Amino acid sequence: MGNYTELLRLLAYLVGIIAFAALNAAYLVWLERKEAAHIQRRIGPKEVGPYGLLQPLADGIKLMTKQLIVPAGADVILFKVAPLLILAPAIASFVTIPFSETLVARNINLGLLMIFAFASLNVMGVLIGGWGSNNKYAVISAARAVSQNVAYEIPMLITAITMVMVAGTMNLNEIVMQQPNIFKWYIFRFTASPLMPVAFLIFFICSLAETNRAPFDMAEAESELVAGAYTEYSGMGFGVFFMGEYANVVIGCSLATILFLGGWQSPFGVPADAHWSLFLFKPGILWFLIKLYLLCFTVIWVRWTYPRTQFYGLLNLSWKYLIPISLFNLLLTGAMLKVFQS
Amino acid sequence: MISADSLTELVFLVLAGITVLGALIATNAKRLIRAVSGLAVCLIGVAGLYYFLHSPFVALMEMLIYVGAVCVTIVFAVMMAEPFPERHAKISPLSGYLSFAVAILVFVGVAGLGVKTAWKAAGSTVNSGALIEVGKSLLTTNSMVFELISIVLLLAIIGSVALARAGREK
Amino acid sequence: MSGYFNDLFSGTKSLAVGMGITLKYFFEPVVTLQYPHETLKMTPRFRGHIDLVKDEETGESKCIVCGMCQKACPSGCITVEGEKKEGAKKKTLSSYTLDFTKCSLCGLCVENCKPEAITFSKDYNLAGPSREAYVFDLVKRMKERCSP
Amino acid sequence: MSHLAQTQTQETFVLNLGPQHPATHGVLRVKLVMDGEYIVHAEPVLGYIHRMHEKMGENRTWAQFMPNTGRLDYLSALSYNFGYAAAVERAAGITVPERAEYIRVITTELNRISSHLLWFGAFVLDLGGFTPLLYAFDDREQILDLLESVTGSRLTYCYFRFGGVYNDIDDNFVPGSLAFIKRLRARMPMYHDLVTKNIILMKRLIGIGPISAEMCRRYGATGPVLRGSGVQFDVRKNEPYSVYPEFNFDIPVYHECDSMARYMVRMDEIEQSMRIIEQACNKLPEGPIMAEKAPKIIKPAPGDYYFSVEAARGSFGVRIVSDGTNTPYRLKLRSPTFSNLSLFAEASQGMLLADALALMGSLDLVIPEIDR
Amino acid sequence: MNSQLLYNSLELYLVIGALLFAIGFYGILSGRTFISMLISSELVLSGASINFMAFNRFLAPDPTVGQIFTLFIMAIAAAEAAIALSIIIAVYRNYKSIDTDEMVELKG
Repeated sequence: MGNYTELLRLLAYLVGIIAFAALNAAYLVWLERKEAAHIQRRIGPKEVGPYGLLQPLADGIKLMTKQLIVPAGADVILFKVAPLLILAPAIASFVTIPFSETLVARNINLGLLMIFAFASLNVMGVLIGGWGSNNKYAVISAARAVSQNVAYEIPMLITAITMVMVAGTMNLNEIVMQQPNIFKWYIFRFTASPLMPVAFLIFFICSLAETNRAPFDMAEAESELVAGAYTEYSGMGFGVFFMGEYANVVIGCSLATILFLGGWQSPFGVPADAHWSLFLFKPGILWFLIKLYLLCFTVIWVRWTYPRTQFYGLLNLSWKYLIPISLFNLLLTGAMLKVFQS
Repeated sequence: MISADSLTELVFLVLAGITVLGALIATNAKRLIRAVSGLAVCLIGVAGLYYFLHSPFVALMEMLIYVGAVCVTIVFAVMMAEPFPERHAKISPLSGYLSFAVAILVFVGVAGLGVKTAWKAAGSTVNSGALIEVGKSLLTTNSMVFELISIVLLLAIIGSVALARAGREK
Repeated sequence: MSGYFNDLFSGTKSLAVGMGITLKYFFEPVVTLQYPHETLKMTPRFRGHIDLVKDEETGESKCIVCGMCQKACPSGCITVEGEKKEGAKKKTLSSYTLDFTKCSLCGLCVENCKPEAITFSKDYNLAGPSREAYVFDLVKRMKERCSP
Repeated sequence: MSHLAQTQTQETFVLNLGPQHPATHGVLRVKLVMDGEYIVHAEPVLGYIHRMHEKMGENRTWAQFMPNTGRLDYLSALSYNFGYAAAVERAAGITVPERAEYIRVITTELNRISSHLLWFGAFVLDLGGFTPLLYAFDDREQILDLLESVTGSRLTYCYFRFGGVYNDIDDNFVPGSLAFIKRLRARMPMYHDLVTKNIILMKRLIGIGPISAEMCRRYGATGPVLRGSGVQFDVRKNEPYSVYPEFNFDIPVYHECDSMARYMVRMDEIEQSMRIIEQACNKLPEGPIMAEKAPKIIKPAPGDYYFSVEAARGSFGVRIVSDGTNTPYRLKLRSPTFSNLSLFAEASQGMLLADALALMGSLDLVIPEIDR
Repeated sequence: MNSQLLYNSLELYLVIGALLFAIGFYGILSGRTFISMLISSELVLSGASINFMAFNRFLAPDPTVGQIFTLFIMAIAAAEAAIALSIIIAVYRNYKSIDTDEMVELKG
């Protein structure tokens, strides 16, 4: 019987994760529209449901009822597989993210590595979709996406390695366990490296670039490449791409939360005898979601503030600033760890 | 009835199937882009097999390096250098058959050797898949190789940059 | 080397300032008009399409069918027709048609109208299902407007 | 995959930018021969919204052509009204009363500000920043409200007449304009903080898209493009018309020749226009708004006349040939952006696509004006 | 440990490895373009890696050596891909073709 419960558990998590990813995509779009509107002193969606909360539903229905057009001369199989290639790894990555102490589908020891491994499939999706749609804008966009991802994977991985050095594990839940309150969050762990906030910034910038978010959205730069790799996608093909993009944003923000901001831990710590405040301190998922969505808010906020970077600016930033600084941080952290922990 | 074992078995078979299928696509596809996609599929399957071989670390590295880096690089090269309009990879029937025969021969030989040999299991040493041991081994027993590989990678970077630049200036 | 760090810090600062500005506006009230629920009142000089002016004494149009508006119109979208009733000195207006599909809202017709028989309408919510919906019979419009 | 067929012989491919493309702001098509992301050769293709304005002019009376001028460059329609009205006035020998000239200047300068604000937003939009566009629209809306209350229209004003203006300004106009200037003065530092000083924008504009003065001269580029190349030329100063000599204002000139220089010229021009409006509002004389001796039906003496004004995008010239009848014999419009666009082909050579689009944005194209 | 299960039999892994190796071999022999040959050689390397991993899992006394070898193969493959592709692109720039048979000049 144990086998069945295990199976059911897995199934329940799978359904839960897909629902979470889909809901997130839908409501991040809503958040994006609302936030953009308020930054620009507009109201944003407001007609469908209270505060436009049902707008994503309407959008979803619209996307689903639209015709799926496959452009002439496109490579049909690749064209249709590409959106899934973006969404599927993102959903798979959710498997190892600890939403709370117990709420994690598979508590894998190599959780961090797994997320990076799956994230690396992302590029393939953009590449194949761009190449398969027989559109020159899409091809240029695919080429951009690759160089950008390659350039930003390096500082991101270096920063992640630094964090693994500090934490001593790649198990995401254990990393969270090590940050029980705000003073022990890794972003403020100055005994490990005085550059921790900078490392957080680098990680955040890199996750923006990895998920093709503005100001690094050169792969879908609408004023240059129309919609880049997504130019030829219509209806749900585009919808799935979109969901994948937002799922990746959520993954990036979750990872930043877990690595630097204490994951599901309350910032005040949980006193041992705190029965009265159980509700305030205990529900880890609440804290996790608050931190996660604050980061998502920042991602969107950044998008509606800056103009898009140019290609050489992007590479300059990566090679001249992010990589040297993150390497320096790696060395510094190694040295500090050696000094303080031995 | 399904048991967890048979389910795992099924997953394993699917992975093995993906591996072989991907390899076949990779060698037989008419268009290079599909060949690379086949390679990526095959490598994902291989990563799955590694997982079954109790090495999740290597499996994830396989995905990170092979699928995420090598395949992407190849697709990139295809985008830059693929001949258009694509000519079908025509191959003279004789050499086609010949290479097919040779491949069959190689397969029969190697697989036969693998199946026929009575492998002496080192019974007790079941690989735990622990990352720590891999790391330790990298820095102790195999540290020389570790250093060499870094030199190889450095040379590869310098070499490819030099080659690409030389082509550009022409 | 100092340029490098200078770039880094001034760049970061400029980005932070930008974020501050957008955040400030995020919390400021919206400035847009919620259009279908709220509408603007048009200014007195708003140039909509033209309408005939009713003479309060006679209850008829002030138009004397001189045809100046028709002549002044650069796009030829006005057609005025009048008839001379028996016993009357002047022509009276029988039909005044505006083809709004051609009209460019320049206002030359109103400017050239001596008896001030035409004026600008304040309509701006013009939408219609077909081209024909934009061929306005202004005499009819005037009558409709005046009979509540 | 036939689109890359040229790769067999050359490493280039043709990218069709437009006629519908988010960065062309209208129906402009640019045929780009690309080597990867680098532009080897660019060829602007015009004519998608050609409406034969010049020919239309020959088939209408002098007065009837006035609405057309506002439809050339719909973003600064009053400058075009101004150019045409002044040209015909020169031909017919009409003098405009001073109050009318002042009103013309105030409204035209307001219109110039609104045009530059819209350009500013659209330019940053080209560079991928969406928000400044809406902030600029917020300010521009105030101008449109002011102009609407005077002219009755928000975009195609058709406000000037031969010998004056259509109707007098209302009571709110002068205080409204001054209040608006106060508001915009307070907003300008925000624009500079949010956009001009932004490191991303600076990296994208400084040193990008160089256009030398010599090149401007060859293509006949005028306006902010020319002034961004270090040439101090402004029709308002160099060939003064109307009451401009009475105002104290500077011509912003930048010598960097890059996109940033053109950007800064326009931003500074907003300040200068505000100065002009302030002075004009304070000095606004009383009097008639139409020349008393202006004939009802214009029949200029036979001859060839030219008049140019400084529109928001450069020097707009009207050449009219009259044969003494009530319709022009020939009407030639010299539109500034046509020259500015012509130079794009040469200037964009060897540039990256994204930079070329920044360059195109900095030229401030209004396609209907190019096509006429 | 149930050794009857498919995923616990060494032989099956060896067969899969051999199959990959053979397919890759066939691909190298019959490939027409440099890139397809490169892809096939990746398959050959993968086949070898599977063998290493299988032996490591079932036979080797030291549980890490096979994994490390596989990691090295990956690194080598990545380096090889980078070099090979830059060569391909350089050749392509010069000859506008990646077809092996047209590279007569290279036979020098």
